[in-house]
Amino acid sequence: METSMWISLLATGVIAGTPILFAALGEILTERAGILNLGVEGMMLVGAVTGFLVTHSAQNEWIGLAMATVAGGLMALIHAFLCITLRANQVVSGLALTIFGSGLSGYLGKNLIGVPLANTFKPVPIPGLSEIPVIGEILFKHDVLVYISYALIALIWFFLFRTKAGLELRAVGENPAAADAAGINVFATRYACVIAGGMLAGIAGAYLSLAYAPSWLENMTAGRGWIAVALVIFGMWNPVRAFFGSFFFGTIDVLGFTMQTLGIQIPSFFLKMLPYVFTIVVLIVVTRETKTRRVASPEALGLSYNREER
Amino acid sequence: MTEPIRQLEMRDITKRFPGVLSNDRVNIEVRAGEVLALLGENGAGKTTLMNVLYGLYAPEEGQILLNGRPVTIGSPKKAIELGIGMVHQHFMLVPTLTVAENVALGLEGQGIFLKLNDVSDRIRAISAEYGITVNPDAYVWQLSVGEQQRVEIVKALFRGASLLILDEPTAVLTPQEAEELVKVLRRMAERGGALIIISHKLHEVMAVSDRVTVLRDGRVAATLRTADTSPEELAQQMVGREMHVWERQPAKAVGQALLELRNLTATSDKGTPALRGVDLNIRAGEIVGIAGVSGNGQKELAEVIAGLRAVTGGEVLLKGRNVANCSPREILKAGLGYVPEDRLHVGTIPSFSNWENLILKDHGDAPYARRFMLQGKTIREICGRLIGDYGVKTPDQDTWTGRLSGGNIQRLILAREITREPAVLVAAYPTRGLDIGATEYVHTKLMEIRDKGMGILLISEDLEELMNLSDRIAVLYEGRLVAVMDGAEADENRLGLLMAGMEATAGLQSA
Amino acid sequence: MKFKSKTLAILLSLALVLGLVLAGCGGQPTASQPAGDSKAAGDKVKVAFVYVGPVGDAGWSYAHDQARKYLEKEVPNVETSIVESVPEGADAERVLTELATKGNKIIFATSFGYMDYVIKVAQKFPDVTFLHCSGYKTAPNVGTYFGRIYQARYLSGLAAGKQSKSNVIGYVAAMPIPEVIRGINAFTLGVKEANPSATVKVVWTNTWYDPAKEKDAAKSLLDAGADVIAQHQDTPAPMQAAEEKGKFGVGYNTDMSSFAPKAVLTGPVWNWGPYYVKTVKAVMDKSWKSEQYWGPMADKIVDLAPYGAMVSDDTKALIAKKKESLVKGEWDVFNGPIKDQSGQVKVQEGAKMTDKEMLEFNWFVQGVDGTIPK
Amino acid sequence: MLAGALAGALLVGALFLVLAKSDPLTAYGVLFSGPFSSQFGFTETLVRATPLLLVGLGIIISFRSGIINIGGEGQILMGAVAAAAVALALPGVPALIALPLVFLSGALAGAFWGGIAGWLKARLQVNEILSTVMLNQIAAQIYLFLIRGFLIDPQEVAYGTGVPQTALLPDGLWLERLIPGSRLHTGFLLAVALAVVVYIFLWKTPIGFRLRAVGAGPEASRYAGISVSLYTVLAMALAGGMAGMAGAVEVAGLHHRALEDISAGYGFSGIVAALFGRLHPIGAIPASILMGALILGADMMQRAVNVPAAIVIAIQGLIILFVVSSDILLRKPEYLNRLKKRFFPMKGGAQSNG
Repeated sequence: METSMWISLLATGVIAGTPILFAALGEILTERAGILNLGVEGMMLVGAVTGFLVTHSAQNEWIGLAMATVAGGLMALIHAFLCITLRANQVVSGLALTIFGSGLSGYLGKNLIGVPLANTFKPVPIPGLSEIPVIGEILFKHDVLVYISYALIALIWFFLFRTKAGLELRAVGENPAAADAAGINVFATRYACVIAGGMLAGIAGAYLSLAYAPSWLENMTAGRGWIAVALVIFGMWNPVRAFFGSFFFGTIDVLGFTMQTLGIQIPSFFLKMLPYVFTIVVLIVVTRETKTRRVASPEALGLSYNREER
Repeated sequence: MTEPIRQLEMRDITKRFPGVLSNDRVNIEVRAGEVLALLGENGAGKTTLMNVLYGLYAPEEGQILLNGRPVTIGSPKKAIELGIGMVHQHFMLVPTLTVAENVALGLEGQGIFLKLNDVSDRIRAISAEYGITVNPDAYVWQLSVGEQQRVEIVKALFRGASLLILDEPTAVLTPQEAEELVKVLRRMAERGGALIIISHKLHEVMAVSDRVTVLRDGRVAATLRTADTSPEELAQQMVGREMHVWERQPAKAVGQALLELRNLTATSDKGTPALRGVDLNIRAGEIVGIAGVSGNGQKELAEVIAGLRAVTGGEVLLKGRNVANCSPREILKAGLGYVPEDRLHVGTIPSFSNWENLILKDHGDAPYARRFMLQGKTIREICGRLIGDYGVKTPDQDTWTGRLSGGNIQRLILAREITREPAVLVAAYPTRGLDIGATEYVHTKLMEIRDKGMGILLISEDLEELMNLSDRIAVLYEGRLVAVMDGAEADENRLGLLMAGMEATAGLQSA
Repeated sequence: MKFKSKTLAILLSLALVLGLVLAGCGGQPTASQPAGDSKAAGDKVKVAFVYVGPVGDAGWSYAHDQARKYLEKEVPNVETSIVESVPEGADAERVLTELATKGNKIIFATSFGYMDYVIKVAQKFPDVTFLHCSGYKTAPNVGTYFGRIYQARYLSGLAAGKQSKSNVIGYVAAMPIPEVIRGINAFTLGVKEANPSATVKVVWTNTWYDPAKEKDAAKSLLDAGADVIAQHQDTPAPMQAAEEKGKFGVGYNTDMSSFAPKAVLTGPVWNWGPYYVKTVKAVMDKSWKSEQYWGPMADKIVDLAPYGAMVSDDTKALIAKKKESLVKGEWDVFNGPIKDQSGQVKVQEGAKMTDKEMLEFNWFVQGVDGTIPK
Repeated sequence: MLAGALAGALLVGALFLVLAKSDPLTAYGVLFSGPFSSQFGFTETLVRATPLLLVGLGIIISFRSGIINIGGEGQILMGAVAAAAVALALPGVPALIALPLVFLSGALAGAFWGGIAGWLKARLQVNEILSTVMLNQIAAQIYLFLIRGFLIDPQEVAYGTGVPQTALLPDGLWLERLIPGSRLHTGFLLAVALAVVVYIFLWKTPIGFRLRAVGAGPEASRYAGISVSLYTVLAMALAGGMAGMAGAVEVAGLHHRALEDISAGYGFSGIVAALFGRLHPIGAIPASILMGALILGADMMQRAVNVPAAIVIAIQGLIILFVVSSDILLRKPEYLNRLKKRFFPMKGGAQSNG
């Protein structure tokens, strides 16, 4: 009984970590290209409502997911246009998008509240893998989107560190002037990354409304966008580390409840701020490492680039 | 691969920036197998012109003809496709990536995956062919400036550049390294490459180029065959008037030691030893020059004296008081003046007005401030006088300092530093990048305050400047003073050898 | 980031204009005057509702808004308006004042945190009737109202107790406050009545409103052996968790069966409509008097959601029996004897808890497996 | 340009309104005339402008000192809870003594919270944008913990309602109402006075000079003998102090207690107000009034035409988006032409590729 509870805790941790993982993977792409997107929360909300709306009317969760992706991408396009073309303040633009997204999603979802959904993503154990003791239980008895997130981790890691486009993307985030001089289209690269990041945020939102707790409720993301931003730092801009981070954050989320069923009371405020405290600690560590090992936040993060104004 | 560049012509290029006409109907031409020097003072429009050619700037008017056909170069990417490579003055490298990754950046074709091993192999091949040594696996942030420049050249060659633009390539090199570079460039020209070199150094232009185009105030002043001209003629074209011939004026009365460095040690940003036991005295009324290739401890030396960098050992005695590891504020109060290397961003705050920059150091003291308040009226009066006295050309006191030319910024800094009447003035590269007029002014001013009894530590990479001004010259090599000699006895050849570490044990004297 | 004098000039002139506007209207005492624009509303009585959350929360505010629609349908001469997402703070004062000035005759403030502001604003508008949900302060023109949802919770506990095989019933609870504790206790008493060997395991989420968290909490309870999940939360997520594991659930607020048809047995629901109709009519014919209304099941203000298909007739009969005696007022949930978790008798045989005691609940009855965080 | 931004936002917003079957003209009529057409509206506008201005002043100090402080939310909460705690701990102490202590404790708590981010940046070079985001979340938890725990109103416990809020402050500590019957309190005057003080501080005193110097040129400041790390911490502490003051003023002037959601997003909208005011303390006064009017007007619009609250939030977001995007055009009008050329290359085709 004891072990099965722990396994179940970890399995739930994976699920709880999945929405923030999707959003964080998107934010990793965005920040690696040098753009800070604090509008993740808003993009997730718009993704969540779009996913729900479309799934409900099309009676197909995949179409819903696709449209959520597009919606997240469109939100990100606004951010891209503002921050890259208009060189607006990235922080303010992101915050404004969060506000806009929460309003827009509430408006779009007006008539969806209390509406049940027939088509949702349901757990599909992977044959073979799910029979591995412990690991199979924890990792391979979830819905398809969780498996997609696994694939994305590998894909994005490979893309960032093993392809030319990934190298270019990192260069754009580190030193846009150098990338520009090397013939890389800084603007196009940044646009692509911001939009891709928004699309992933859209999926993250759709995960909440189509798989996690299939329903639509205003502000259902409940601050997960901010956790995703924290997770990117926690994962030091690396998709693989982000996975472990999301697993860790997700498990902390659930841990409090499991503890309660065991009769152990941990003040919830303490658990809730734990991820952020950890993130600050990681931020400190990362920053210290910067000095010696040069692994850290992209150098040009948050700065707009303008060729003729150097 | 596109056809190699046989001949390139820029016709009637005009480029404006807000308030400045940077290029005014400029024409240049370069052919395969030759080196064209683009000579001109700072602000003459050389770099702008080359940025237009490299697709970084869009010209308002004009045309670029490649092998006789007009082409549009809208981006560096297009420039690279056409076979144009550029080595910028500020290197366009990503420090967190390796040499091979930097070279691979922006490469066209060959699939979507990184094949860094192939890239490394080709880098080695190119290094061997042109005699340029680089290690493909090193991270760029680990490399010296000279090595980074070589990476830039390899990068351009890797992309099949048949026309290479180099922006002030020798600015950061030792005479020996510079000579080596000249050889590499000549070799490239012999192999059919076309080269354009931006420079304001006459001897470099004479040594390397086949033809010279002189720019002045954004216009072409002359285009000449190098063989048919002389440094004097070029200088005249460049400045537009006769040059003043400098004469050495030895120190009149040297007094007691004002600044004494005793067995001084410090580390660099990377944590490696940067100063390894420096002993040096600077006495009242003399200029002591520090020669050396940049990166041998000059920056650290200046910063340690100014209190901007921790002293790990030894003493810094300013007027007899040990100020090692004191705060910059204590040190400047104790009587140190400092003309920093980066005059725009360290010497001044570009977005501050002139008067704000003039009171940057003493704004908290009388007469600028009284009882927690700045004294606007007094400040205006004093600053107005300083701007007049030092001939700073500026619309008014409220103009942003960042909008002034380099020479005027330097005048502003000198005005501030000299007015403070420090005992010792550290001047790091005080004339780097300045035009001839401004350089002359700085030199005159330095001599003037020396004669008033100030002690001056002059750090420079310009050997001519050092030999003309210094009463004594010390050579810094790998954090040690390998020689201290009388200014009058110094000669360029010996200094060059010392700077390259060739004579490390020779002529070591106590200061 | 350089400051531009031109922009300053624009902004300053803007401020000047604002200042003039202020000066211009300084003389008109518009605020303190109950505006006489009732003619705009024709003969209709304007009724306003202030909600703490968005109408779309599928929970508290949603239930109130359903009732508002019911009111509009039932009483023809009424025109309603709503203000949603009004924070429980000084803003509420402003919103209430504005609603009163706009000619609303009856204002329902549907959240506890509005209490002090309702009292304050009511003093300034004696002609307007204010009704405050769940509070305890009244005034001549302020009444309070609430429902004895614990009665419905008790009945839902019967269904849960009957259904459970593992004898562990999970309860996803929002905040450790007396209202929630009262609900847990009532529910547990129901469970024990139907199934004396069952216990109710409680997990606190510290949120009213986070589907994912609520679902996680429910999952942890299911992992701990629960086979029925009850909730004091605003979203149907705990029900969905039960459904996914093939277990059962007891919803809350509204009928949640559409979200988890195979899981939801029933659930305590709010039904404010009849109360709103009754109150508005009373105000309109001037028979209304200020009171502290805590409506029992008999008034239909609280009820049970329709049963799911899996609920046995046996269970239904048991519930019907208990409900009947509740409605008739023969007994109430917290009639003695009641023991606390330690087994100590807190309510003696024959005694019954007073309303005040119920409102201050800070202990669990026997059968609850959980602690109240301090 | 500012007007253009506003118009753009409203145009897009009108689309939503039409889709929600509301008349955009009526709606906007209320949005703009609402806050100014009555004494009620105008005083309410100023009520909202007060915390915006205070937070904005803090933002100005930090931005001018080169620090992007988005930790206003957390700093407000810390200030509010400290102010409430001190006020409640001093029953019977005359307001003349207690009130300054309340403000001081609010400001100090905010300063402490802001100072953490400043210290992290100065000593450990930790990016302040990221650290302040985290600190906001942590502050929110601490705040809730306190007003749900130690500081909860005993009445809430007694009546069992458990709403997370502190007890009401003693009447003596309530800020005076400026206009009887309105909610406008003396906190507004305090905020305006502080704006003038901040202006004098930043531009007329050596310490302000140093703060600005550190912001505009950290290297040059270091070399000029200014301790960059000290002034970085100071700037963040002052910024946090201002936000904490906003929290204290909200407590003493408006709510008379600390309650949930007291920050009401002012930590973020204060940034917009500061940018609106071109990062100038005096400019921030009209800017925060404008922002206050927008927030209030949007709210009134909700009631007047019965549009969902969500649309109003969306329009607020749009307005900020448009204002931010016009920022660069305000700073560099010529950029518009360059953009035009980029998107509509007319002739010459000198720059086809981006």
